[in-house]
Amino acid sequence: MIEHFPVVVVAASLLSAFTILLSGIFNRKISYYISLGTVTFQLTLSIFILDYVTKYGTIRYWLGGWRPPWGIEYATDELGAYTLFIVLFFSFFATIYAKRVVEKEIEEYKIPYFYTLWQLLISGMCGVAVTGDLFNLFVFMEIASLAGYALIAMAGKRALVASYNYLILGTVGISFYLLGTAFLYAVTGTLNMLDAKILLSLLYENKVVHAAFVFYFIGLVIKMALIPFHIWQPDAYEYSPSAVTVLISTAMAKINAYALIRIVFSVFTTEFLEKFLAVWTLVAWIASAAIILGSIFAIMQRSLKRMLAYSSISHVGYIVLAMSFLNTKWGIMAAAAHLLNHSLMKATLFMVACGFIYKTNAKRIEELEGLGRKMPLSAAAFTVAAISMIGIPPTVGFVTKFYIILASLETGQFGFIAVMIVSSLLSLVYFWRVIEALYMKGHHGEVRRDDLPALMLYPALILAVLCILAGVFWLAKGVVFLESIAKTLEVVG
Amino acid sequence: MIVPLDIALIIFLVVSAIAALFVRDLLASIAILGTYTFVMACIYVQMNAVDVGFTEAAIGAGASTALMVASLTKLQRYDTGKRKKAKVVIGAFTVILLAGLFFYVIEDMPAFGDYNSPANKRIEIFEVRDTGLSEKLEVEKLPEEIKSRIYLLGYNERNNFPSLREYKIVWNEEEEGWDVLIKKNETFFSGFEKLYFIKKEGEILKVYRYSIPVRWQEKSEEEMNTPNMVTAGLADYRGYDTLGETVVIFTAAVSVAALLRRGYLE
Amino acid sequence: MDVAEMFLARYNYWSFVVLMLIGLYGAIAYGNLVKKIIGLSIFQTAIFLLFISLADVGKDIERTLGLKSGTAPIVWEKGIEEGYIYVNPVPHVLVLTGIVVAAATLALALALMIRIYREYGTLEEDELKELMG
Amino acid sequence: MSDVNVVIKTTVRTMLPFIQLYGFYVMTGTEGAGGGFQGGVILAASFILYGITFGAEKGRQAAPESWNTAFKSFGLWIYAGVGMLTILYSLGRAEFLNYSATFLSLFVPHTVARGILIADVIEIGIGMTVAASFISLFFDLVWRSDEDGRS
Repeated sequence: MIEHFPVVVVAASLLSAFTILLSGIFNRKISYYISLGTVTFQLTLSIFILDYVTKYGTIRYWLGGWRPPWGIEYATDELGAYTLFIVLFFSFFATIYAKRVVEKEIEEYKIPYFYTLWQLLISGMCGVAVTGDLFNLFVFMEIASLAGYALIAMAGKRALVASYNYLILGTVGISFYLLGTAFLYAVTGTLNMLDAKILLSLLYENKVVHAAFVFYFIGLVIKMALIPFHIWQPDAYEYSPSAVTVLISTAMAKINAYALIRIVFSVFTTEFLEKFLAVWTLVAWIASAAIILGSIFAIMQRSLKRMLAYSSISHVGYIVLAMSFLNTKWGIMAAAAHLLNHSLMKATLFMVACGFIYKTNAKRIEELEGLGRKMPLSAAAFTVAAISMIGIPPTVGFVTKFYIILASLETGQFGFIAVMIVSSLLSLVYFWRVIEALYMKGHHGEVRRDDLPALMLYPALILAVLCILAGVFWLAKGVVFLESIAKTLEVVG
Repeated sequence: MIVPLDIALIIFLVVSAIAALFVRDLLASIAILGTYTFVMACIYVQMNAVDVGFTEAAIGAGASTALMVASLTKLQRYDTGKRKKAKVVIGAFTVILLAGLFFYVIEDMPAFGDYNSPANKRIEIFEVRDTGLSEKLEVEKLPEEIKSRIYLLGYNERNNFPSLREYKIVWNEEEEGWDVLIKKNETFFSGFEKLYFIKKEGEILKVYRYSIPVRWQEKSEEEMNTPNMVTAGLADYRGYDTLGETVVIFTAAVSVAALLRRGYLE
Repeated sequence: MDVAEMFLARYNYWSFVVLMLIGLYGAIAYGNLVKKIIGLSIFQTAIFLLFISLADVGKDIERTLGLKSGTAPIVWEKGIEEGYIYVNPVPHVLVLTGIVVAAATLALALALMIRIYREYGTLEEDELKELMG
Repeated sequence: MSDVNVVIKTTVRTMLPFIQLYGFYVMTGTEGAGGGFQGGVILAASFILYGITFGAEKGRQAAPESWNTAFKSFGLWIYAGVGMLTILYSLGRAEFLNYSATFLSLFVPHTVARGILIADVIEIGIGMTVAASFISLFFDLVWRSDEDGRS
């Protein structure tokens, strides 16, 4: 029974999207509740999937009953189930958070459209997380991307231009992905990931395969917004509607990272990468540059949302850097852990940052003065997440850095330890400005407390608490889970 | 394909692609893009891709051009032709870089029109020395050596590929080799299906794996009563992709409505 | 590999390369938003051309030499007896999906352009950047 | 519109049913080329032609948006619904979109049932969604949206 769940997760979301559009003709209030109900249902299923996969191994499901390579296969392994859980977990919190902001920011008649696209975005992301087919991944990523462009543009004005730039670059990225698939198909004649992996092991010397890897990598890196392909990202995060910022900065960014990990490790394998160790080391240094430059750009920003967007660019660098360690399990473990860690921190930060805009229309950092007393709980959530970003133990931010440092110790690349420390210092600099504005500036008289509405506050608070709890979890029991992910991706060490 | 026609059409394509970008008048540009797509559809048809040609003509050349012309009434008609130096440099740089990459690749690309290429027919997975193995194959037994090589490569039950415990070996008259049939274990089609192909070349036995189109071409009429293999592939073998594709169009329609409408239904 | 083999036997590949690079250059270098999307369309169709030419088998001239040549992937028993073989239907299916995706992207881009033009009165990238501040 | 257009109007009015019939012909059937996408676009083209000839206002009346919205959703409901139905009907034995596991298999061999489902149910579903989507895309991009600045 449980092997049907991955496809049911995707189909439920699609069906609810169609229903929301239809129900909009009769009743526009109901669309939110359909969306919330579906996401809750999906989240429940994804927990069952995660549980099953960790106990019994990969779920392989032949869609339409056709054996791969003739048909499409859904292959949900530990990493896939874990990513599915992350996507739905943050979709769930973003959906709860969305109700009030959407009512404020989106015109009333557009709300059913908003939730239709919201559900399509979620189902696209779920489809990417569970699939085991190269072309199917393209289709679902395209669903998610199109819905994403439209959702960003729904804020109007500057968001339109941001969305257009994202559309052009995103389409170039996804077309590169398609081109990579074409090259791979030309030499292997298959579209199934596992099958491709097996056949590729015979073709590592083939130049078409090298080109396919380059196209996959560039395509997905454009979608992830690694420096120097990041130009679309800050605008898109800053100007989009608040709820959309929360969703795309967490789930959407992670699904692209997941796709990269999947292609690099489950299709091309570390054995292939070791043949091009020099190039792969270059990638590691580009990622390090992204970490540093992203932080420096973040320091230069005056708008809070934009600062967080640049900090996201820096954290994309973390994931790519963590992937670049080949001979140790700690690298890929850091990448996998950071999928959740970064989502937790960024979701909290963006929820509170958008909450400041919702409540006081404070977009710039200097406008935040005194909000620490006016909105104490939200500010506390922000502070916890910020501390976590800086990387103070035992928060989640520390975990990633710790694992990366372990990896660089094990492989003897001590340069990356310096990168980690510098990055921590830089994030201390840019978060300190915000915390200073929140608590230390402004008049010190009595301020009437006026915090966010409960539906927006509690998601942020829960995620902030999880920033610490998850950190403890990763350091204690979670290591076993991460090791099993490293084992499925066949990273030795 | 018919080679001279193909080359003539491709030259036309290149010229119209450059012209579409060169022309300042956007309406003309869109019209040229329309012809470009239509010629592309012709190329598809003469490469025997009738369904794709049909779709490209209907959606690419027809609907897309109609949408572009329709929305051009709301946009400015002329391109000012202003271009940023930096972007031109980046563009040229990207083009040169990619051209270099394509030159690097060309050597290993399968030749045009090769019907035994990995994509079209089968891919060689390994070769073994024929030390009495072919005699075993003659009596329809799969030698242990080949079996274990296939197993070690990764085509085993652990990876959800069919086991070689149940198999059949059939002599393939046309290709002059042995087809290895395996049990499919699909819910409704559990019979035997050819998957591997073994060919003797001198003292060496080459083992191949059949690619996707072999099943589609040989079985689509039998399994789903559908003579058109593209329809069969589209709606059934890869039906889930088609669901996704329909959802993409749905997404586009909803997105455009969300961006341009002034009421839920107007 | 000699020049004839590189260019003549694989001319489909070179036509794809040329079209793709033209399209990509258009999408990156042009400042006009409509031109960008036209470049993107050319870029995407070039990729579809690669897929379709991967699927094609045989050449018509070679039929006179007794070699096989391709026919559309629709069951045709008489043709098979005459020595035709079906072309590969798999890339056709993929390209059908790709074409629809490209059309959907185009439609969304057009809608965005209409909104941008209504909001800012221009479709030139550098002017937009100035107006956005 | 002036009377000059009477030729165009009459021609279009005569052509429309044939275009639509052709659209349906392309949409269904498995023998020839074509399928839901092509048929759906041709069907949409007939409405777009009508809209161009008689004005967007009248075109909108011929293809009201409430119907478009409904068809968009229904088409996909049919497709994804068949997928879910196969799981439910076979009580989890068959996979998503495994067309053999439907009620139709009670009456005809399941391979024939597959053909029927592909040709006449799935393709119609696709055609519905595609036609409705393209009609609404076209009218959204064209219709009246420039009369006032409000978005």
